[in-house]
Order: sequence, then C-alpha cells, then structure tokens
Amino acid sequence: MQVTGTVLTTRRVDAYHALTVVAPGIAERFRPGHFVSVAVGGPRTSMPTRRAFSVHDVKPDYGGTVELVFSVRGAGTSWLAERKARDSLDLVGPLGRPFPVPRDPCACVLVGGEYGSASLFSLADTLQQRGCRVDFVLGAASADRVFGALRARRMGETTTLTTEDGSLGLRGRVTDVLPSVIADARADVVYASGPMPMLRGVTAVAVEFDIPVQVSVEESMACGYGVCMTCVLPVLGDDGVTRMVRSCVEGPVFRGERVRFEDIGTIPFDALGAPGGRAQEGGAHTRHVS
Amino acid sequence: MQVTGTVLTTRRVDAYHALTVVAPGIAERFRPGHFVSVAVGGPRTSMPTRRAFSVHDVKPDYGGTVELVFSVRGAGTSWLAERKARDSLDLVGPLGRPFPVPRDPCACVLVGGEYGSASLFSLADTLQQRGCRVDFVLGAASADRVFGALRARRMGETTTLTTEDGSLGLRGRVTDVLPSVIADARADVVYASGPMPMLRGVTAVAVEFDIPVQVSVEESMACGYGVCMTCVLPVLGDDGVTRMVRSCVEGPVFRGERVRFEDIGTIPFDALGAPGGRAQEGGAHTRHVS
Amino acid sequence: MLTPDMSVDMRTYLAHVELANPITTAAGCAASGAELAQFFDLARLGALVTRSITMAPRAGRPTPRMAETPSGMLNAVGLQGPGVDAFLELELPRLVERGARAVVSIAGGSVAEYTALARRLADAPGVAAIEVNLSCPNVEDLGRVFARDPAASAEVVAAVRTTMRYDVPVVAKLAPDVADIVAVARACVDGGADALAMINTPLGMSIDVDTMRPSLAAGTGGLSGPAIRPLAVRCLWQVHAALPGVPLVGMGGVLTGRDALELILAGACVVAVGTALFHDPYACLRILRELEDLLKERGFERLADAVGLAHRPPGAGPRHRIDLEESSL
Amino acid sequence: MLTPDMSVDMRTYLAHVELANPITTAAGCAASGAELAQFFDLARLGALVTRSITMAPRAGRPTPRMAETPSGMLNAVGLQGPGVDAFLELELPRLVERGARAVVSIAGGSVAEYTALARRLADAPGVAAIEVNLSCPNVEDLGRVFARDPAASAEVVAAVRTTMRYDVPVVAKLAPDVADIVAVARACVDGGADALAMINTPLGMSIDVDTMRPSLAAGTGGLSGPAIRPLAVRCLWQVHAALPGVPLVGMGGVLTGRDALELILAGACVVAVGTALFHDPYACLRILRELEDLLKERGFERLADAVGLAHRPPGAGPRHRIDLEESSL
Ligand SMILES: Cc1cc2nc3c(=O)[nH]c(=O)nc-3n(C[C@H](O)[C@H](O)[C@H](O)COP(=O)(O)OP(=O)(O)OC[C@H]3O[C@@H](n4cnc5c(N)ncnc54)[C@H](O)[C@@H]3O)c2cc1C
Ligand SMILES: Cc1cc2nc3c(=O)[nH]c(=O)nc-3n(C[C@H](O)[C@H](O)[C@H](O)COP(=O)(O)OP(=O)(O)OC[C@H]3O[C@@H](n4cnc5c(N)ncnc54)[C@H](O)[C@@H]3O)c2cc1C
Ligand SMILES: Cc1cc2nc3c(=O)[nH]c(=O)nc-3n(C[C@H](O)[C@H](O)[C@H](O)COP(=O)(O)O)c2cc1C
Ligand SMILES: Cc1cc2nc3c(=O)[nH]c(=O)nc-3n(C[C@H](O)[C@H](O)[C@H](O)COP(=O)(O)O)c2cc1C
Ligand code: FES
Ligand code: FES
Repeated sequence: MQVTGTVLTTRRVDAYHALTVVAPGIAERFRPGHFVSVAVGGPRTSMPTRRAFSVHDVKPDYGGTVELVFSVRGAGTSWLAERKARDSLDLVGPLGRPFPVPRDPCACVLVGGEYGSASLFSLADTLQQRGCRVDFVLGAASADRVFGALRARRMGETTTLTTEDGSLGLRGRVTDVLPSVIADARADVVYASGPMPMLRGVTAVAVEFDIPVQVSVEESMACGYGVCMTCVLPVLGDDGVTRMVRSCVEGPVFRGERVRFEDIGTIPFDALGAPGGRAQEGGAHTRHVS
Repeated sequence: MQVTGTVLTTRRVDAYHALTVVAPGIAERFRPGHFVSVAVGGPRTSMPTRRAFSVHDVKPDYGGTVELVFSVRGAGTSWLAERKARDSLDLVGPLGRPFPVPRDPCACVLVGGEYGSASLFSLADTLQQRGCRVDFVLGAASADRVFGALRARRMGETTTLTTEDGSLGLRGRVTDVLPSVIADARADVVYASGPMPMLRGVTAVAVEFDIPVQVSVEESMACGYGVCMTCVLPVLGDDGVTRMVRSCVEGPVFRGERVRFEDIGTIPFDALGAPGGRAQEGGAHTRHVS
Repeated sequence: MLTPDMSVDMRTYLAHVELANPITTAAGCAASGAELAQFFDLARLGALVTRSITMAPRAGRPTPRMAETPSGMLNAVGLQGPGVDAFLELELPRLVERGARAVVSIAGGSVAEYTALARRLADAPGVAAIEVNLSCPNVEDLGRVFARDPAASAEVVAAVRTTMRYDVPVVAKLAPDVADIVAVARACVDGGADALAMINTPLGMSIDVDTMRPSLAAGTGGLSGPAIRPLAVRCLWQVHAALPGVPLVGMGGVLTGRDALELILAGACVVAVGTALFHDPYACLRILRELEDLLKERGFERLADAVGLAHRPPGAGPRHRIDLEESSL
Repeated sequence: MLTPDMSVDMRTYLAHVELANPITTAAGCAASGAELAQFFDLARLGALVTRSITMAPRAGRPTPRMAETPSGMLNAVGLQGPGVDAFLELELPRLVERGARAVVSIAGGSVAEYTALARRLADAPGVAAIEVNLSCPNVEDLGRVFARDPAASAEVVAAVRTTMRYDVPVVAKLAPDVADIVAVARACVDGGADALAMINTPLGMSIDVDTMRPSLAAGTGGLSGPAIRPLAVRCLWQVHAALPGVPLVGMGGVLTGRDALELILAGACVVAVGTALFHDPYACLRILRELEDLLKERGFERLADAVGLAHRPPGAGPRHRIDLEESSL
C-alpha cells in the first residue's frame, strides 16, 4: 500500500541515518524481512525511481511507525538524510517476501553485514517469542559501519563482531567466525542480510554445515512490487530449473543455496529462456517458483 | 554575480509571497529596475532554468538584503513559496538595465500592475531623493492583487488605485485613470511595470501626452544575462531599424514608444534579419542598440 | 458548458474498439497484470497492455538492467517473459477473468516470428487489440531494429494484419530514434496498421563514473520517463498532422493528468502509462481522475473533443502562429 | 599514482589543435562571448564556440522561444545573429583580443551557403576550428535537415573542408534524431571531417495545457539539458566504438564534472557546456575544476588517458560483459 507518512524523528547512528516515519498501514502489516520503497526528491523530482529500504523496526506509537536505517550513497539517500521531523514521506510497503520463521523452537544464527543487520532485530524478536535461541554475527568494514552491536549484545545468546580493519571485534569477515558460531550454538538455521559477496560466503558456510540458510538480497530495483523486471537474479527452482526471478516479490529473502551467486550479473546458459539455451515446453514451467 | 544567499524572512502580502534574502553583493550593486534570477528546486532539480524576479527592496541589514515579491504561477514559484527562514537560495544579479532617472527634479507618474508595482518603490525613493514629485497609479484584477497600496499612499503625492472587479479603488484599468493623473500632476515622465498589455496601454497614453515613458517588460527568460537569446522583443533603434533585442540585457526597462508592442510574439517583416526581409549591409547596423 | 456535477464522457476508440477511458498501462510496465490487480480492479483501466510476448520463454538481459537518469530511467530488461504458450495458458485467461481489456503486445526477431505470434493469438478469446512492438532487432538484417526502417516495419505490420482476425485492431508501436517518424508511421498505416502507438524508448546509455563502466550490463538501454515527454509530444504532433485520421496511442513520461492532456492535445486518443507505474501502482487511476477534472475545468463534455485540439488554428492573433519548420534550432 | 598536490595534465586535442583543457562552451549558448567575459577570463576556457554564424543577419524565430521540460528545456531561437560580416568585423576580433580560442560554428541553408561561409572565414585570423552545424533545413531538399541525411551531411562537410585552410580543423556537428548515428558520423568523416561534435538538440515539443496551444511560437524546438544526456552518451559511445580514431566533442546536459567525465569515458576528448551556462555563468570553470578533481581522485595523470576508457575490456568477470545489441528493450 502507498502511504504518505510523517517523519517523527531523525537521528544519526554512527555511519548511518535513521528515520522514524508514522505509517500505520505499513507498520500493521509488517513482518520481519519486509522492505519499503520511498519516493525521493519531493514534487517535480528529477529522480523518478523509488529507493528500497529494509524496515528496521516498527512501533505502535501514533498508530504505527516504521524505522529505516540507511547510509548516504547517491542523490536519493542524500535527500533522505536531509529530511526533518514533520516532513512528509511517500512510502510503499510492506513489500517482498519476509523471512520464513520455523514452527518449532530451534537455534538460529543471524548474520548481518553493514546496514544489513538493521532488518535482523525484528526477526530476532519474532524468533525469541517462538522460543528460538538467537546468536548474532555482525560485521562491516569498520567500527562505525557495524550497525546494532549493542542491541545484538542485549538480545543475542552470543554476539560476535568483525571488522575488516579490526577497529571493533575480530579483524576479518563474518564468514571467518561463522563456522565456530554455528558449531557452538549448534545452529539449526542461518539468516543473513548484507552485501552480496557476504551472502555468498555465508551460504557456502551453511551448506558446509548442511543447515538451511535464508538470505536477504539487494538488487537494483525500479518498482519494488514486481512489474518492471529489473531486479532479477538466477535462482534454482524446486524443479531443478534456473529462472531469472524478481528479488522484489519472490525475494528479497531466498533460500541461500538456491541463489546462483556466482552467476549474478549474467544469464546462466542453462536458465529458462537463456539465449541459445533450452526453452522449456509447456507453460507450467515458466512460472516463477523458487 | 552569483550569490548563495540565506532566506531571512518570508511573509504573505495579500495574494503574494515576499522573501527577504541576505545577499550583500547584490544589494550593494542594486539600482531600481534591476532584477535577479533564482535557481529553483534544490540540488538535482528537474527545473534547469532560473526564474526572474524584480527586486522589490534592498536593505542594509546583515550586510545587505534583497526582497522579492512573487505570486505562485507554476512549479518554480511553488517551490519558492515553500522556502523558510535560514534556507539558502542561489541568486544571480543584479541583472538588466535599471530605470534611468532624470538629472533634474521633475514630476513622475509611476504605474504598476499586479506584482509589477513591487519594483516601483525603490525607484520612487531615488526619484524623491532627487527632488522629484511622485504620483502612483496601481492596478490589478482584484484588491488582493494590488501590491503596495499602503506604501504608495505613504510615499506618493497622490495614489490612484484601480481594480477590474472594483474591489479596491476605481473599477477599471490603470489606463482609464492615467490621463487625469498625468494632467493633474503635470507629469514630465511615466514609469511603468506590469503585464505587457498594460505597458502597451500606458505607452499609448504617454505618447498622447508626448512625454517619455519607461516600461519594464516581462519576457520568458532562460539565462537572464544575455547568452540564450530567448527573451527578445522587437524594438525600434535610434537609427529607425527594428531589431529583436534581448529584454534581459538591453532591458527589461525600455523607452515605451520604442517597443513594438503590437508585434510582440512575431518577427516584424521589417525587422533586421527578418525572413525575406531586408538584410542590412555592413556590420555596424547589426549591433543591438535600442 | 458542464455543470460541476456532470461527468465528462471519457470513452475513446482504439480503431473500432471502444475503451471506457483512455488510460492504459504501457507494454512491459505492468508485467502480467497480476501485480497491479492487488492494488485495484483492472477493469477500471481503459485497457491493460501486456508485456511484449515472444514465441519462446526469454530470460532477458543480465543485471544491472536499470539506471536512473535525470527525470528518466534506462532499462535493458530484454523482453523477459514466459513465451506465448504460457501467456495463453496462464496470463491471458487471468486478465479476462478479471474483466480487463487486454491489448497484447508482441515482439519477434523476424517477420516469420511476428506472423507465428499473430497466428497463436488469432483465436485467443479476450484479445482486444494487438500492439506490434517494432523496437526489436531484425535477425535477418544484421540486427537492425525494425522500427528504424519504414519498409521492415510495414512488412511486419502487414504480416500481422493479414494473420489476425479482422475485428482485432493491429497497433504499430514506433520508436522516436528515426530521422522521419512520419515516414515510418505512413509505412505502417499503408501496411495495414489500424492505429499507431508512440513512443517506445529511445536508445540511451549511462556510465558510472565511479566504476568507469556502463551502468547497465547490456551497455545501452531504453530511456523512459518525463525526460522523453517532449519527444513523445513532438512525434504525436507530427504524425497527427500528417495522418489526422489515424488513432494514436500516446506514451512517454506521463506522470499526471496534465501530462496525459498534453499528449491528447497533440493528437493521442489513448494514453499509456509506463515508468510512472514504478513510482505509484495507482498511477493510472490517479491520472484518469486528474485528466477528467482538467477536461471538466476546461468545459469539455467529451474527451474526444480534446484530441488533437492544439492543432486547430487559434482564434486569431499572430502570437499563436505555428510555423512547422522541422529544424530544432 | 599522483600525489595530492600534483595536477592533472588537462590538455587535449581537437584534431591537431591543442586546447589547454577540454571544456568549451556549446554553440549558441554563449552568444558572442562578451557576456561571459564579464564573469571570467575567456582564455581560461578550452575554447569558446560561437553561436552558429549565418551569411545574412537573422532575426530568428518569434517568441516564446523557450519552454522548460522535465530536466530539460526546449528552444527555438532560430539562429538569431548578426551575419558573418558583422561577426568578422565586431565579434571575432574581440574574442581574439580577449585571448579566447575561438571555434566558429557555421549554419547554412544550402551547400553553397556553407561554402560561402567557409570562404569568408578561411582567412580570418583567430579561427581555431570550424564547427559545421548540420541541424539546418536544406532549402534544396524540401527543408529536410542536413544532419538527418548522411549524404547531405557529407556533402556540406566536404565543401567546407575543401574551402577552409588545411590547418583549421573542420568539426561536423551531428544530431541524435536519426536511425543510425554511426552512418552519419562515417559519412562526415569520409567527407573530410577532422572531428565530430555531438549531440545537437533532438527535436521536441511541449503543449501548454492551459492555453491548449504549443508552448513555443515555432511549435517544435530543440531539447537540451540533463534530460538528453543519456542520448549523448549513447551517441558518443556508438561513434567512438565504430570510429575510435576520430576526435569527438561531447555535449548534452553536462552540469557537473561528473557529467563531463561520463562523456569523456564514453569517448569525448572535448566537452561542451550549453544549457548549464544559463543556470550558472561560471559553469565551464566549475566543471573544469570538478573534472580535474575527479580525474585526480581516480589516479589519472592525464585527461587523455580517460578518453573512451569505459570501452576497454574490464578486468574480468562476467558482471561487466557488454553486449552491444542495439535494441532499446
Ligand atoms: C530490498 C532492499 C533493501 C535495502 N535496504 C537498505 C537499507 O536498509 N539501508 C540502506 O542504506 N540501503 C538499503 N538498500 C539499498 C538502497 O536501496 C540504496 O542505497 C539506495 O537505493 C541508493 O539510492 P541513492 O539515490 O542514494 O543512490 P543512486 O546511486 O543515486 O541511485 C540510483 C538508482 O539506483 C538504485 N540503486 C542504487 N544502489 C542500489 C542498491 N544497492 N540497491 C538497490 N537499488 C539501488 C536506486 O534505487 C536508484 O533507482 C536496500 C536495497 C534493497 C533492494
Ligand atoms: C524581468 C522579470 C521580472 C519579473 N519579476 C517578477 C516579480 O517581481 N514577481 C513575480 O511574481 N514574477 C516576476 N516575473 C515573472 C516570473 O519570472 C515568473 O512568474 C516565473 O518565472 C514563473 O516560474 P514558475 O516556475 O512558477 O512557472 P513555470 O510556468 O513553471 O515556468 C516555466 C519556465 O517559464 C519561465 N516563465 C514562465 N512565466 C514567465 C514569465 N511571466 N516571465 C518570465 N519567465 C517566465 C520560467 O522562468 C521558467 O523557465 C518576472 C519576470 C521577468 C522576466
Ligand atoms: C522497464 C520497461 C520495460 C519495457 N518493456 C517494453 C516492452 O516489453 N514492449 C514495449 O513495446 N515497450 C516496452 N517498454 C516501453 C514502454 O512501453 C513505453 O513505451 C516507454 O517506457 C515510454 O513510456 P513511459 O515514459 O511512460 O515509461 C518498456 C519500458 C520500461 C521502462
Ligand atoms: C538556446 C540554445 C541555442 C542553441 N543554438 C545553437 C546553435 O546556434 N548552433 C548549434 O550548433 N547548436 C546550438 N544549440 C545546441 C547546443 O550547442 C548543444 O548542442 C545542445 O544544447 C546540447 O547541450 P546542452 O544540453 O549542454 O545544452 C543551442 C542550444 C540552446 C539551448
Ligand atoms: S523491482 Fe520491479 S520487478 Fe522487482
Ligand atoms: S534571457 Fe537569455 S538572452 Fe535574455
């Protein structure tokens, strides 16, 4: 749904900006892993495409608020960083396939890279409410880019931090420490959100441990709700067929081992409808299932 | 010169918005009749052309401020109407040919239509400092669109107001009352600023009285300083040749009787370089003089 | 004049097919329609134009497929889609069920492929019209795009026209990156097109100055959005002036009712909305409402009376004389 | 790598003519140069490109001549100017006095007129190069614009090339509204062009929905500004790929150093600034400074090393594979 929300608060959190927006309709429908898309630039903007952001938090205040956490990258996020309390903001959401949560209590490792950790805390909440054990692994290039370390320490059974420059926690990457965290926690499942190379590495570790892994991917998106076909990536279906599926509606959360990370940015030759590749017969196969 | 000014105050004046901007360099160089051009829409605007506004007032506060008075017409003026104190505003100015002022004291009638009157008060100031008598005639469609009536009453020897709907002053147009004002004031010169049809009418009256008239015209402008050639109108030169001259640098103030009002929006067949028209020989004639 | 509570007659005709209103989706900007149907009833659209359907399923181009440009966006989706069989089995019936008027866009790499597509669609129930996307590389002509060649465009249109049922209009969709849009338009009409749609996306490109590589994996892509509206208005204007009897579907950067009215005044009797849908799923209905209000304010009783109105000789006065010389200078 | 205090070698060549830096004004966007000279020293520009000079004085088109569009503007100035005699008598000498490198743009309605202009300019001192504006209606071909026809473009270029002094480069300026920009580029080079400039303004239009009439008195006009940058990048890219040895002057919507770098990476060795000058009289110098900083940040010692760099095969990895198919879909 589309909502004209009102900015409630703005704050800086290390390298990030956080915006809380009153948007009852979105807050109400939210489930962990959902994202929203934001119109940027105001009336007569020169930026016609919306920007996608994970929802960090929802709160019941004022009928329902959502919080976004973002870093300034280009013109759209610069504009967003200048919003002030009481400005209005045009949001569409909640969008995407949220994180699937286990029916029964189990041990979960939540891995976040950079602002990717923002979407993990509401997930941790839900998991803990269901009696799951939650362990965090958060990483980034440097200390100021690790998001949510304090909250992770409060919520997690254990919290392991990594930075590439060693300015916080262990020097290195989340994948360096993940195996021991999985082993110590006797994890049943891994959830991950962060840059693509991290997701690829996390998936490889989970596969090695033979436990399921749910990854939240980030592809360039124009619409966020399935109509533009710009946000696709190659994903292996239940039927063994690779399809170019939309990360905004079939994702952003996928089973990690189904995502063909090494082929992102290409059309794998064996994908359905690949140039010169096999064109499946019959219509049923051509639906996007993943 | 280009200045990044800071908005000092904003206010509504009947149908108009007024913005005072700290812009010392512009205030210092200002003479009555000058205009400024304003960048609208902020960074990454979709509106690449500046908007032109007469300078209503300059004050010495904060090193020098300029005040603009404007009505909301399209997207640019809407944006401008939303500016708040402390916002910054990108101005270029002062631009254009200001009102020429007489060397010796004489009687001047100042005619303003709609927001056109905004540029007349600093002119009146200058004229009065030189010992001139000033009479005002201000008109508009309705009372809320007559700008500066109070100030005119304070400053002018007489002030005559007209509105088309009769909601203030006399019902009618400035040209209906202008002859008697000129006669009563024994005016030596007329100054006028307002919509083109009004300028045309005022010029006709002045011509009838055989007194000089200086009009400040308003043509669509892309650059405001003479490089784009979009703001032209047909003006008769001293040499009797009509040229398409730029209202931003050769104007916006012209001698009314030299402007070929009836031909605005055309290229008169006898204009220099008109299609099929006479092409003057020699280079000297082709300079824009008016 | 209308009284404020009267409504404007918004009906329009795409050739002989009546549409309840002039606002449709643009091809490739509403996927199969199912996604928009979550937001509103598709029957409220003038028509839903499908993505361009190809014979075989297509995986499309590699990513990144999208880049934003000033007031526009580039896309290189590459006609990703399920192929005509799956379309007929799964997508078209759902559109019909939902009460949408379906205009089916088709794309091929050869005249034979377009013909084959028309044959597959000829007997499909629920095809209100066929839109022939001519912005496809012709494999038999070194990949030269059909739309850039009047003769090739006409050949495709003629083949589709001959194959389709006579009562299903064939709309030829043209691209602006040609030297003479009227020549292409005329060729398509001579080839049997019942209506023309314009504009498809001109070819554009952007380079990321940080990676120092093209922003799109495909290098070039189609430019859409408000940036191209002046090109759309100009193409519609020129073609309507040259071929006043041919129904035109206008598109290119329509975000608001004012934009739609601009295209209508230039000569469009149907207006398609593309990029705006990415910004606002409700864009079509909002634009329709705004358009109706604008027409009402201007005293129109019928949309049809506004079509091409900017071409009419103005009241009088030289200020409005229109000089149609073609140079851009 | 550069140390922070080293400066980048910004010199570039327009054919064999060395320019101190790659930033010039665009034709018709700096009038005679006198106006800009109030703001800064014209000698600091790579070159000043004059408005297009015609044989006779021209009054241009009626007003309104300008309309704003999303991230762009339309203009129909119609080559208003004093004619070549006055230009040579009054404008060119002033430019030379001011130390500006003057590239003289010329415009005509027939091959004979271009030839006559070249003859008048052949011996004029201080002409660094001639830019042939081909976006003019050819009176001998029903007003068809030269730039839209490879053969007509080549003919004009050949006539000018033959007439001009051999040591003055002739630059052919192309428009994007053609089906195949490479064909026009090739024809001009075959005709003797020493360099190519692109893009001139594509033909656009806007309609005022309040008056319900075209916004410009001339009806159509040339579209400029950021909106068209993706078209400029694409044209430069295609022409540089096809004719890598030909020097290219890039223009179209350059507002910042990043925009200039985008055109350079696509293949331009000179970048002209047009519409941005209307917004900011200092635009050229600001863009030059920003460009130099960007090059420095990226470790370039010489501007020349960045020209066309986006064409080079990337390090590795399929993510960057460039597929040059021409369709916009
Ligand atoms: C599902 C999802 C969730 C996201 N969550 C967050 C978050 O919580 N916090 C955060 O800081 N960022 C998040 N991002 C990335 C965020 O969308 C981009 O940083 C943002 O779009 C950049 O916009 P810009 O105008 O600053 O950059 P520009 O480079 O000017 O953007 C230009 C265009 O490219 C698109 N784009 C550029 N980078 C990205 C990217 N990495 N992903 C998707 N689109 C991109 C933009 O949407 C826009 O259309 C998320 C992306 C996705 C897809
Ligand atoms: C010398 C001069 C002085 C002016 N002084 C004032 C003033 O004191 N107060 C005031 O309210 N207005 C004044 N105007 C008119 C003012 O420039 C326009 O109202 C304004 O540009 C409209 O911008 P917009 O974005 O709201 O409208 P839009 O219609 O969106 O503007 C689109 C484009 O058209 C141009 N344009 C539109 N209308 C005009 C116009 N009437 N004159 C010039 N350009 C136009 C704009 O600059 C812009 O480039 C003056 C104009 C000139 C030339
Ligand atoms: C992502 C995207 C995909 C498109 N796919 C198609 C397509 O499959 N067939 C087609 O004819 N046009 C396609 N187009 C072009 C649009 O139908 C339309 O002509 C163009 O985008 C201009 O309209 P707009 O500015 O409103 O988007 C596509 C455009 C976009 C942006
Ligand atoms: C007002 C105006 C006048 C122009 N006059 C000319 C001209 O006389 N000759 C020419 O070759 N190009 C002319 N152009 C085109 C520009 O030189 C340039 O090619 C085009 O505007 C694209 O660059 P920009 O987006 O930076 O403006 C003109 C453009 C504008 C906006
Ligand atoms: S972002 Fe448009 S389909 Fe996914
Ligand atoms: S506004 Fe550009 S020349 Fe006058």
